[in-house]
Amino acid sequence: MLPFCFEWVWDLGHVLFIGGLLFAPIGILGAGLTYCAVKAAYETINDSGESHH
Amino acid sequence: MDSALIPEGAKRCSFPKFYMGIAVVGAVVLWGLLAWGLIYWKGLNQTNMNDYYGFALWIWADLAVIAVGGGAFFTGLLKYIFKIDELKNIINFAVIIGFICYSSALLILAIDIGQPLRGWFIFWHANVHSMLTEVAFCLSFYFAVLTIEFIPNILENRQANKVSFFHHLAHNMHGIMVIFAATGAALSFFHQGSLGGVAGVMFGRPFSFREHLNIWPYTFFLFTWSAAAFWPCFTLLVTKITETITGKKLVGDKTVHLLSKIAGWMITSYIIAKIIDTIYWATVTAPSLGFKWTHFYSNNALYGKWMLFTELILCGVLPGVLLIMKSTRENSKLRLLAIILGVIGVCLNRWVMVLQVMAVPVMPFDTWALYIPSWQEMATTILPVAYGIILIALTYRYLPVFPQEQELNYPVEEEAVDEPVVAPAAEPVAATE
Amino acid sequence: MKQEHNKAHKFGMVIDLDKCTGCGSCMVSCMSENNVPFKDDESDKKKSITWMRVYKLTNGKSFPDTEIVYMPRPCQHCGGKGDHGHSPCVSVCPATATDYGYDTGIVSQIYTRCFGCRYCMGACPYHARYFNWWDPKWPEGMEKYLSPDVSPRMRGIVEKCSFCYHRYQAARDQAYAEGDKDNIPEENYQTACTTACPAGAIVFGDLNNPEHKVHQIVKPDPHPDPRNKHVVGKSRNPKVFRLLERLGTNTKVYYLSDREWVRKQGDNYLEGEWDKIKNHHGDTSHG
Amino acid sequence: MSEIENKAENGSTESAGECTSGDTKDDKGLGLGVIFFIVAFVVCFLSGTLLFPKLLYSKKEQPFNFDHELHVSEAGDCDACHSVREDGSFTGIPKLAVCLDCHAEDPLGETEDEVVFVEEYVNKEKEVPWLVYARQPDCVFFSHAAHTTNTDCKVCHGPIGESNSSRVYEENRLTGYSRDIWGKNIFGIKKHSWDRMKMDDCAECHKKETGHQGYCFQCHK
Amino acid sequence: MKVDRRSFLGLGLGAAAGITVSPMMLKIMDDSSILTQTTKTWPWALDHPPFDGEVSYESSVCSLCPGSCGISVRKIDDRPVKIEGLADYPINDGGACLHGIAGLQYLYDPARVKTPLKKNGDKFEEISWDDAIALVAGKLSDIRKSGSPEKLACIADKGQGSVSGLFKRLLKTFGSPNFYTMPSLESYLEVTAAALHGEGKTIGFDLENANFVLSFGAGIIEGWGSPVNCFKANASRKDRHAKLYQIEPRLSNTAANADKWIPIKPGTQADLALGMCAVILKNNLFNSMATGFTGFSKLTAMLQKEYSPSKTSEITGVKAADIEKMAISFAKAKMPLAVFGKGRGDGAQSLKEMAAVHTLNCLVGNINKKGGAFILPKNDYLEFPGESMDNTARKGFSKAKTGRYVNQLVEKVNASSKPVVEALFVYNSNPCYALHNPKSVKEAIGKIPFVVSFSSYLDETAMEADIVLPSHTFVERLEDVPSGAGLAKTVVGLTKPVIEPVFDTKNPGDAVISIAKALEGSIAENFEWESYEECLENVTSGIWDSLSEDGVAVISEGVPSGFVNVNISFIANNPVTIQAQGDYDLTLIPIDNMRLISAGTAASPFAIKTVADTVLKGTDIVVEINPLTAKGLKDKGFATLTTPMGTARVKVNLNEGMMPGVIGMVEGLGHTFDNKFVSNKGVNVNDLIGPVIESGSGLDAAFGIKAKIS
Repeated sequence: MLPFCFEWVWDLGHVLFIGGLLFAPIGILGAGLTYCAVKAAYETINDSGESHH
Repeated sequence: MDSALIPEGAKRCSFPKFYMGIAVVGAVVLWGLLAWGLIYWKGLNQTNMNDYYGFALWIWADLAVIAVGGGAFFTGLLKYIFKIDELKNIINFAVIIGFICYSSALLILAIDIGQPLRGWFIFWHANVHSMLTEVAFCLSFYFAVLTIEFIPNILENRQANKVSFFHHLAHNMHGIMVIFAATGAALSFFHQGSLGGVAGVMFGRPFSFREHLNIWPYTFFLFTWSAAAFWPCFTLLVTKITETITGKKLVGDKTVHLLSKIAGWMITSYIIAKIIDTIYWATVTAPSLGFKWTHFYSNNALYGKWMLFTELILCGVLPGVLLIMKSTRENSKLRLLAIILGVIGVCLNRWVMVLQVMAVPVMPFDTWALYIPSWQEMATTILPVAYGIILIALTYRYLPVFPQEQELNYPVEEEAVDEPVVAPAAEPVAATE
Repeated sequence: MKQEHNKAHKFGMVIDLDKCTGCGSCMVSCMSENNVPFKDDESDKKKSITWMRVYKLTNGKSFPDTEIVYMPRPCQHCGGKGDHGHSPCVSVCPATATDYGYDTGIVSQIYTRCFGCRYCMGACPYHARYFNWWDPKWPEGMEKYLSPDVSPRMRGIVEKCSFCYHRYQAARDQAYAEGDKDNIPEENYQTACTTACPAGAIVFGDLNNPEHKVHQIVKPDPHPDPRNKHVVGKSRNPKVFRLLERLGTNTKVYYLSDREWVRKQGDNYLEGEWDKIKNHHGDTSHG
Repeated sequence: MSEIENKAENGSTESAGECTSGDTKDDKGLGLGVIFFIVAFVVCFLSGTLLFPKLLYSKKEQPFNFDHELHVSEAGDCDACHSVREDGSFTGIPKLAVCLDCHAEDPLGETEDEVVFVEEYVNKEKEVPWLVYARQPDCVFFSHAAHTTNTDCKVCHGPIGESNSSRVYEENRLTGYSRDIWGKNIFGIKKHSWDRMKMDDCAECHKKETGHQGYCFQCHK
Repeated sequence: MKVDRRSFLGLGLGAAAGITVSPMMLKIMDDSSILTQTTKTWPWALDHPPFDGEVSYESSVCSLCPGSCGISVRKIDDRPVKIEGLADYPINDGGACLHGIAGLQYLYDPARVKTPLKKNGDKFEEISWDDAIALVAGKLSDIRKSGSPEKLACIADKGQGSVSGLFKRLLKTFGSPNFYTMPSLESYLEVTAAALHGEGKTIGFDLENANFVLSFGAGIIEGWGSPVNCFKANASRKDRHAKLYQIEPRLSNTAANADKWIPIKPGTQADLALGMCAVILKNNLFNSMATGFTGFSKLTAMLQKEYSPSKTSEITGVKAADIEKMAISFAKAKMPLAVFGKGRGDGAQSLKEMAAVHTLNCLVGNINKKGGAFILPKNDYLEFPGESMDNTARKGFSKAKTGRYVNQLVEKVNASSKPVVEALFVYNSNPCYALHNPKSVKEAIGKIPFVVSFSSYLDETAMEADIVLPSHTFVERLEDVPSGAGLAKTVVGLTKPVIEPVFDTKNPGDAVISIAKALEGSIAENFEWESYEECLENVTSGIWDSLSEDGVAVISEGVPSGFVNVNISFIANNPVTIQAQGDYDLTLIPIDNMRLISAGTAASPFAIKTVADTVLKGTDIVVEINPLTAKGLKDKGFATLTTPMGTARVKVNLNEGMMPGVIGMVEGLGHTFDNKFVSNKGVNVNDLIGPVIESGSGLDAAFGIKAKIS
């Protein structure tokens, strides 16, 4: 359900509903996951640099 | 043989014995898959559904499975946001049950719709006014949250933990699990409610129609509330079953009592709200549409007043009271009774809100329609249950699901563990039950 | 934003139950016009697709005072509460496969969008929506009699009466060709059941247009009914009633009968309620 | 972190050595993985974007070449052959009878396409199986009567009137519909209005002209 | 470079990422859902959408039943797609019944005979038209040579129309008087008119104007007479303030729509009519002209003695006061009209009943008056050239017919050991299904050595035939269709072919002409026409121009003039009233359901689809029975129905509209030919009811049969 879809109407219902229930969760989950993955990758690389802490 | 995978220090049954069990349950899964294939090949005429019963066993299974499995959001909420740390012993298992329930809900929905290849239309051409769109959105994203909550547990497997990237990933995910839990809670609150809204919004069906608060019918809030209320019962029930099968004590009594207490208060508050709602509906909403409330419970073979009584009193007030009073809550026999009644209560409520809605005649000259599921419907409903059992068995065997498993079943030998966690001597006695 | 709201049509129907003979011409004409399929055994009426279905009602009395009446029931094309276009089915469809046409008042059903979740079938109290449980098949050669104006459906989707919308499309085409696209004479757009009814029991037209017969018979009351604010367009003709009006569905199919027991079958009433309101017809009536 | 996890971590050191904890080796292994990743990514992405459309759309030739430009100069504008009947319905691709108004047993011009036309179809009274570039899906109702009064044919059909050779007809192997509907560019980027004629394109123009995208049954049947 | 597990992982991930980011995934997802939107999704669905084209309308006439309504066929290029009523057609003016509307389904009926068939053993094999005609002609000429041409018989649906005319002409010039028509309302009207007004007449009912219609079981809105004409007459009843009283044991659709339903014991309608005549005579309400009827005084004496109101109410179960009130209001009405012919009016009717009801019309003097009964001459618009017969033909033709009606023919054939009938033509009728006790009819037809069926479908009778010469369906043929069946006006319509014949079938007229030509000699001389079209134009020359231009010719419309003499001596002799056969306690009566066809053609798949599940449930027929009579039987439960003719397993529908002591079973089900949408559903009610020959008229007048249910 993206803004260039046929059904999309720029009204409160759409913005709240689609924004709140589609884009917000995807955003949060996506950001959270990428953050973990990047941090983990970063740590793995540093890890192999030093010995086990 | 697969001992390398079994968590450190945990005793599991032998490999062949385990996979014998899996094979048996696997046969049920195959039977379900056969039914599924038949339905996709020949079409929905394989079921006993008809134009009166567009929603039937599958939608009830959907709603019931999500009601009993959806409480994981509530646990996450309590543990991560309200910091009730005692729940950490059950959070892993809750997430696994939630994951199984949501995956089976999506599986059933995939079988239930007439044109599976067009399923993505619900996202692409979404109708914002429809409750089912809300369900689809939040269901899928909360399933994503559950998967995210499940991944760290998987990565704690002995072999997986060896790969440092996984180890770090699990560690980091634990770190920000609060955010995921919060999103999950929000999403789950919405879609549990919208499942209730599915029935409450239908102003063409006086049996399930309820007055609205803004755009949400009261069943919206009742469904969320009942999901959170009856979820602990289901989790405790499944834990009890797992404990009896594995013969080990997996969750400390402290956690069990805490969960039962939460369930007790939630059930009682829910059932009071539900009774008020039912009374308002029976005295105001239905009569305004021309129906005496007895119309919905008379002259048909199945839906009588006994069903209302069972749902509200026998499986509502009784378990609530049993779980509130400390004495009955602590007694494991009564607690088990209350738990079972609770689970039956929520399943009955979902059955009534899906199938009785379709059965009740609305046009004066219409008649009651009754329905019996076909074997294909039953097979595809049991399929997720069997797949759930397999998943629980596998996670129990290979993943460190129960933190208290060590200290509950293998009383202290290594001195290395120095926390004064060991409960008084009475503890192990309870463990060996 | 509604398209040319002032010129919006509101197509509706009034069916005279005292003229209806229960002969079934409307059912067959509808099936033949709209490429509705048929199966070997159509006697399970809960799995039999008939967009127009004729119900047989009785006054419940025993021999010899029994009376029966036939009630043809097409899709009611509900306008929803307050007639704002949120019909029971349109408001629940998750993929906007069914929508309310504000320009005609007709509830559309798009067979290529519907993915068969069947929620709308549950929401409709009139059972006017049918599901393709089977794949439609025609005996060898018979597919040659299919009309190109209505796309044949495939299994797994819901279908319903469209007030023969393809005939409205043809009527507009003709109006365009004749240069005056906005005035479509009453007889240019009539549904298949109306034209087939041998007893002339079905009258179809634009409820918003005072010259149309349906408006003259029904005399719809534009103001909301004082007793139930959701109800709009209640008929001011004492002999005319609507199915399940109290639910606020605001249907566009009106029924007409001289017999009181037939009118009483149109809706649900508590004890003694019927006698109180049976003479109440729109706010101008004395009821 | 739960105790079990601590246990698992310490336990890893003395477990059997067969699992290669790669991290202690040199870090080239990781780089190699990344290279493979990029190579595979590029290859698959390009095949998806360039190779796939070729596979998806089959190319077909018209029964014989048709010179629009010549016919426009000879017979007159579009509605000489593609006309709206008086009941508002649209004739679409003309039937053989319309061609026979001018053509007869012996060809008028000297192109060998016309010879094919005359021998294969005129003499055998067989309808020409034209492949219709602009054929909309079965569920679509399009009223030419409503559009020909206010829209130029070029807007939707493009400059076919000026073409003197029939271009290749590309048909989607999966759906059986013409590529002109779903658009030349796989990403759906449109240079001219006639590059694509999907629902969104109709909606766009309706929104501009009538202020509303149109209700479902306006274009569906 | 060491390729290890990690690089494979990278490769896999890269490929997956590359594919997902490329438009392929989305495109395939989009296209696969579009594939589900096309009609060629599954091999068993349509392989192409219905083609668009130019819309055109062609008008024609439907000849599925005697109603002969005008129809307008909507065509796309040359494909007929929809049939509806023809506006301004003199008979139905725009409406059409469900069978006519579903007419196109007969065109592609799975049971259609595609080419001429020849029976060998018990299987049919295909043969060409020429061989078939030669074979038939060969057989016929042997019969003629054997010196007894009268052994050729023909059963047709009606005696009117050019095709029946050709059949009659062939039989006459061949030398056989044995031309029979199936029992239909048209034949019953002619028999009644003959009994009361002399030969060559028929009766029409001016329902559109009558303001007090007294129907003795006639299903006015259930297919009686010309169905759509009756629907329209009934629809305008309310505006004309006309009354309709329905007298029958069951609350039929007509009774439900009537102003008053008078339940009556089955089979006693005649007694009620005579009871009412007695009241009219006693109260001196009869028309002055009535005294001049022959047999009037005999009738008055008989009625006083036999049919006093109390005696009649005891026989019929209708209260005496009601009989009197009804008779008086009937006599006093401005335009009273009594109608007869139970149900659809075909099937079995008793002459006593029809004559008694028509006597009511005569007594109140509403004959040849507006809103009354019109005594019309038989519809003789056809001008066949004179037949030139050789002496065998003249000798054979002069002999007496083997029996007056079809059921007598069947009895005679079954009774005699040596073949009374050598060859039989069956045209547009299905005696093995539509007559009572089809088992004996099949037996009789089995005895006839050579049977030729002209049916378009392989129905019950065609399956017994030796040769099947398939004819066009009504949408493929050119034919004149004369109106009849009680219509107040006489109209001739023209059925026009709206589509090229779908299979290798012929117009039955052409088949008869080619048989006659193949017989050469004196017979061929009478069939000079090249084709049936030429014959049609020739024999309907008087009205051909209006027929061909506007597709219809109205022969006579308004009130017929002229004196009509009435002879009520038949009824005055008080013939015996038919009793139901058997001695069980309940009575089984057939029900004429508008949504089914009882005349032998099967209903179309669409029509069967509209039949309620309280009439047909799966393959089980559901009988109507009053809850009081069905003590112990469960609604929708199974039961066994036994009559002297046989037993049947049925389902029960407890129906308050059925008179206690009576069981109702619908006509038109229980077909056995090869069409899975229509056949092998329910039971043929004729199997359970045996013929009861009425002594006075020789008609099969069995209104039902005694039965028990358990």
